[in-house]
Amino acid sequence: MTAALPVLILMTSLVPAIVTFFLPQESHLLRNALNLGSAVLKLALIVAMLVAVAGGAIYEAALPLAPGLVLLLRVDEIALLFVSLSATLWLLTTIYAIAYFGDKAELSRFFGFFSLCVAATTGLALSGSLISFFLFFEMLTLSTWPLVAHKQNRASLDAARSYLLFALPGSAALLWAIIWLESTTGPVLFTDPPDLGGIDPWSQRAIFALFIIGVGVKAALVPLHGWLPAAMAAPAPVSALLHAVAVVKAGAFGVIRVVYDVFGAGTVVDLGVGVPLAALASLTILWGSIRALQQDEIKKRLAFSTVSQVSYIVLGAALAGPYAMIGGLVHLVHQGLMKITLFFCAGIYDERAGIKRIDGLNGLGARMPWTSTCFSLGAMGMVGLPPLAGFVSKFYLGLGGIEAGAPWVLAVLAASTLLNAAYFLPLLYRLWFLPPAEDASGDERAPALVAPAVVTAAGSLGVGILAASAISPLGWANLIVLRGYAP
Amino acid sequence: MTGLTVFALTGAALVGLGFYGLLAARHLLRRVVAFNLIGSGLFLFFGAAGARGVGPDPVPQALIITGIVVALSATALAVGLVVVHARAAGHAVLPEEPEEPEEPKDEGAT
Amino acid sequence: MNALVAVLALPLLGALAAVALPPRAGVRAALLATALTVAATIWLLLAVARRGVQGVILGGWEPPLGIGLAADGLGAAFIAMSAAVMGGVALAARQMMAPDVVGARAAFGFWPLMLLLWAALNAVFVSRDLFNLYVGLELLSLAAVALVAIGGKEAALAAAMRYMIFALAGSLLYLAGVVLAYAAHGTLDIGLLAARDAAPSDGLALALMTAGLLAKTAIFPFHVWLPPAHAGAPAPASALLSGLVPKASFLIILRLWFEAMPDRAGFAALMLLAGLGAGAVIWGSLQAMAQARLKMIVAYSTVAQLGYLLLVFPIAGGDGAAQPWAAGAWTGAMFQVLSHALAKAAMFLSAGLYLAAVGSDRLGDLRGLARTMPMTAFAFALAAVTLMGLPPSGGFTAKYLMMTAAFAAGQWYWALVMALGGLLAAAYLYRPMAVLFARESLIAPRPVTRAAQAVPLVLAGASILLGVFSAPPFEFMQIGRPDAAEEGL
Amino acid sequence: MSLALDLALCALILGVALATVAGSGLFRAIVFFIVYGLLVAVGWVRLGAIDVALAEAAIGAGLTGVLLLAAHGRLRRLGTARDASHGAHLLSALAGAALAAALAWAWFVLPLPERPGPELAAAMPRAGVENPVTAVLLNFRAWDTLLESIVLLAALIGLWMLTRERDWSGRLGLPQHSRAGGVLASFGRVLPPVGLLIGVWLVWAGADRHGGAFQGGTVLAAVGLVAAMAGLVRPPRIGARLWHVALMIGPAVFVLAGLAGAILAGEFLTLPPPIAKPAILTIEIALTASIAATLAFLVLGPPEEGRAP
Repeated sequence: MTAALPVLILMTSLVPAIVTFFLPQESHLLRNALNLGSAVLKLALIVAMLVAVAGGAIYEAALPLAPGLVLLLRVDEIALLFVSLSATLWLLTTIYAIAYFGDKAELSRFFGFFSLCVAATTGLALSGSLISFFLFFEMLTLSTWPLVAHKQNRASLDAARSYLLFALPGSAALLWAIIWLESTTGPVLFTDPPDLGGIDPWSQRAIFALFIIGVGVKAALVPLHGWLPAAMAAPAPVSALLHAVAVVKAGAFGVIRVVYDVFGAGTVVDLGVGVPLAALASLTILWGSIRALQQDEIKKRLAFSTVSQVSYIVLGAALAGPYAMIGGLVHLVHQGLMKITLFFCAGIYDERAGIKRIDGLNGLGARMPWTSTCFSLGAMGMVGLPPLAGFVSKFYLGLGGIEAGAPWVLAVLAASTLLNAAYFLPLLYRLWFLPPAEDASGDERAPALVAPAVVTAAGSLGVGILAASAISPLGWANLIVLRGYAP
Repeated sequence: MTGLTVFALTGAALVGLGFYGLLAARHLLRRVVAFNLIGSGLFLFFGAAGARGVGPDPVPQALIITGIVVALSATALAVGLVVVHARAAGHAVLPEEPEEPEEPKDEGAT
Repeated sequence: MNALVAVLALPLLGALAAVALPPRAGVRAALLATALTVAATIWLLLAVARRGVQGVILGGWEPPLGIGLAADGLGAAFIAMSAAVMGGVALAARQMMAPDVVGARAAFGFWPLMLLLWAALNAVFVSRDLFNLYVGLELLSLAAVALVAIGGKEAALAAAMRYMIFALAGSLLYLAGVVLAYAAHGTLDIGLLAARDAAPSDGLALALMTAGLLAKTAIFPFHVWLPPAHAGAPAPASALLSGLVPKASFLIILRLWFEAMPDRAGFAALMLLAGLGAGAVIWGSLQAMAQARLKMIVAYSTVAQLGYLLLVFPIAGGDGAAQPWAAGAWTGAMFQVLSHALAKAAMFLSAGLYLAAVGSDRLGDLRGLARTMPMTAFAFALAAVTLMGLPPSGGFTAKYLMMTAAFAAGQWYWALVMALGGLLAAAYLYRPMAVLFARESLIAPRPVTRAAQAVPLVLAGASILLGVFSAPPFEFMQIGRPDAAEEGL
Repeated sequence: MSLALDLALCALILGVALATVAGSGLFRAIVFFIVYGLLVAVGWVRLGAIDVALAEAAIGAGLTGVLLLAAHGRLRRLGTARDASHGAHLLSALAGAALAAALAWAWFVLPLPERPGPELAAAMPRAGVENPVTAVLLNFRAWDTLLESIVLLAALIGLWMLTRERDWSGRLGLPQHSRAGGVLASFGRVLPPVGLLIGVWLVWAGADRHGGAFQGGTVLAAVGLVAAMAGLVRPPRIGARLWHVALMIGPAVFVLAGLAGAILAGEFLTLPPPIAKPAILTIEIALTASIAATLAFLVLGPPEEGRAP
């Protein structure tokens, strides 16, 4: 069972993906049942595993490909954190997507690639070796492309091209880094950082930089972030997937793996590459916020907000200290919950009221109270108002900055909070305090669309309020750091 | 200088001459002729090499006969191609640059 | 009687039957021969896997008098590759090469030529005799040229003519080397040659043979004949020509440099070969980007993909053969051969289906076909994944093994070429993908059956599975390798 | 004396070859090429290789020459070719000279290797034939010869693929306009019986003295061609099945005999000594028939109904 469970978890999204491709467009019921059923099954399996891993169990499954090429699935605490996040959000996004698309065209293709994306994310979360991570990372790249291009209009195709234009060179950089590293050290497993003694420090720095470029594209680090705002051309469930469940998260997760499991936090500090990375992350945080401020479209503003927020995770990893690490890890979850709430809501505004731009939000709070409440919770969380989720992350990141001897982090956090407030609060003001437009319409009689948003909004409230409990993401992050991620 | 050397060097010269013809000639039939010159020069060289030492070696002779038949087969197909190509194109010369198949008037090629 | 003889005799007999029988019966005989040869190939694979190298001493006459054949892991893997591609092509050709589609002439010629091509490939893959390889190569070249000419149009004839000239020149250069080898060593057997003392003329012999084979393999800068020829042939023929034919002459280069005369290979020569390969990767990719027709893109991609193969020489050849990374690099190149064959056949067959559906393979005419022919688009996409070298495809395994070995050998620049080649492949394959995926469809396509669409999908899927299950083929190809390393890098 | 003779012969060969490559006029080049082939055949006699001499004269000079002449006739009305630039000529000349020099150099450094002489001597008694060249061709290296006969067939199928679709059902070659009572006709009446005899004898004698299936087949093909030109027989259509059987019977018998050897004697293409001679003869007869038909069809070319000769 210890070998089978991770494989089984992977299969719960891989098998439905393949089956879905061959389902005729008309068989809605079968397709929906398949996707929802496997999402629930997956979540159940993960919960079972969570309990076991909390008790100290280790799950491992290996498939040797060629010499040096081993597909290794290994479940550790950090893998579980990511995989449980993505599985939970996958279930919610599936419900949302089924309601969102109704009976539009090409749904078998959509849900096929959607499941494939989640399979890839699961795989890279559970990867126990560098090359497995790369394998699933690339699978994610490829299966995302048809989703971004799903509408098949010019804007979507351009967005999809721009995505590959960033992602593929990123992959090349990542592969280059892996091969450069492994040609000296042999296959790198995440159980303990490899011995880098055979590589001179400057080469090590170059490899680190290549790694960061490789995963940084997906994490949308400035200046590799250009594809993410462009990808807003995709339908709302895809945005949720990109921003919260899979893609940028995979990038951020990759940064954590590179810092803590490939190089080791100590080496990162010794090489002096942590501070530049933290600086880059800070730049991304500020730049993303400033750009978000300039957007008039809701989804564009949210996209730049993601650019900014994901770099909190990178910042946490780069500072390479226990508190910062906790902050980064916990933000992986918090940002996911909050951002998916916002995208769900943006999709509902678009779908039910035809509103894409910020000035259309005026007075919508009264007309669409559930959606607007969820949106407000998500936004306030992003700003970092206690006791919402974002506050917890920022608090730990701040502590981490001080601990790592980088008090300037506090300034970055403060500036970012101000900017966050500046680009989110006007939206809330419009929602609740401005009179609606004359010809305003729209309702929220779509429970399957609204319910996922309510759940995630409640979640982002809950993880903040209950942060002190052991089963909260913060508790789990603490456990991870205690179990061996403390440098 | 022995007789064998004379034949071997003749063979070498024929190969060179044929190679020159194959590269320099524009008329396709001339190229086919040049190809045959190279072949027979090569065989002459081979035959001379095989006749060294004690008595002639039958193995090169057999190989050469095989080679001659193979060369004839290639020549027959090549000649047929020259004829149909020339008939279609109006001249027995290949263009300098390969053209795009099926839609030769197109601009997309190289 | 053994499996090796069967994979040689069955396609030959099938071809002869296809010539002798009336048209309908001829096609049936050809299909039967195809099925039997595929079965014999599986038999051979099992035999090699269980009992090691399968050899035949033809007529019972030992070399140097007679000719020896041997199916080592490498040869058997190549035979399996041709069986996979031939099987798929035969299924596709039942419709694509039917008399009411291509006319009585092409419908008659395709089957015997396909089977003769198959026999020639298998003969080359197992022959241990340099002159026998020459005869096999000639059979291969003539059948291949004829398959190009089957297209019938003026441009196809010009392409066939150009192909013929390169093939002729290549044959003669190769033959010149063979003559020198026999004149100096009195044997043509690869194993016996390796055991003889080096002669001063060996360098020249090796150079001549290699030059001739490079021309036949369409290695840059001898590649000019390939794109028009492969694009001008009917799609099933293109699949064979691009996927399989260049691999035969490449295999001979490999046998010469790694088995017959490994100690005569100077490092400079090895680097020159790899330099040509690098040139092919870059130039072929750039040319592919500039093409407006799907088949031309796919054909130029062959030029580029063949270039990777030559990068193996400085990494694993010469003195490198004894190094721990040699097995990885060498096997990586073989993975490239196999996965390229499957992917390229899938791509050409897909192109053929599009051609059948809309009557054109101009990119502009293919808009929106992913919607009407999703299986074909998916097959093309999977094949593209392999050619780009993205995981988990066979192309990725190939690149990973070769790049790791290149780094280990201190020749990181070849790894750079491979990485760059992958990106360029993504660039030239993106255009057709995006066009297929576009929404608006300009031409109402004729219907294409699902069965016909399944063939390229299966081939492309196989090229992916080759990467997912790469351990067994890796082990298999080490069977009978002169200095097989137990552990790769 | 003999060296002087060789030198003179080789000088002549080179001179004619030069005229073939560099001379003006395609027709003249082809005629020179035929002369060249005959001179090379004489050279083979000087080298003591009678079988090769026969093959070179019959195939290298004869059939190749006829092929080239026929092609020249069909191309006559087309425009003449532009010539290559001087730079291209110079480069080509350099490449040719380099290749010739390399081979010449190789001649002087070639070691005299141990050759399969002892093995050959030991094997000849079991070979079934007296002529060692025939033994190599049809027994020791029978696989080469089998493939070679298939190469011929592949060339023919390839040539037929060059037919225009509308001509596919027509008779092979250009339409015939034989003139009854002409010289060719009477020549054509006398020659076939003689040629037939020569061809059969060449096959028969090949076993022990000189000749063989390829030389004999060539003569038979020539007989058929002359008969066709004289209007005695009409070339068949591509669809004529019986001729297809003639094309494949040689290789088919060869493969089947090889398989029989594999089953009976253990290895593919084994000819057990007691039946080696009859087996070789059977194969040779079938091969000769196929070779004769294939060569004749190769010279006739694909059907061309719609065009006057």
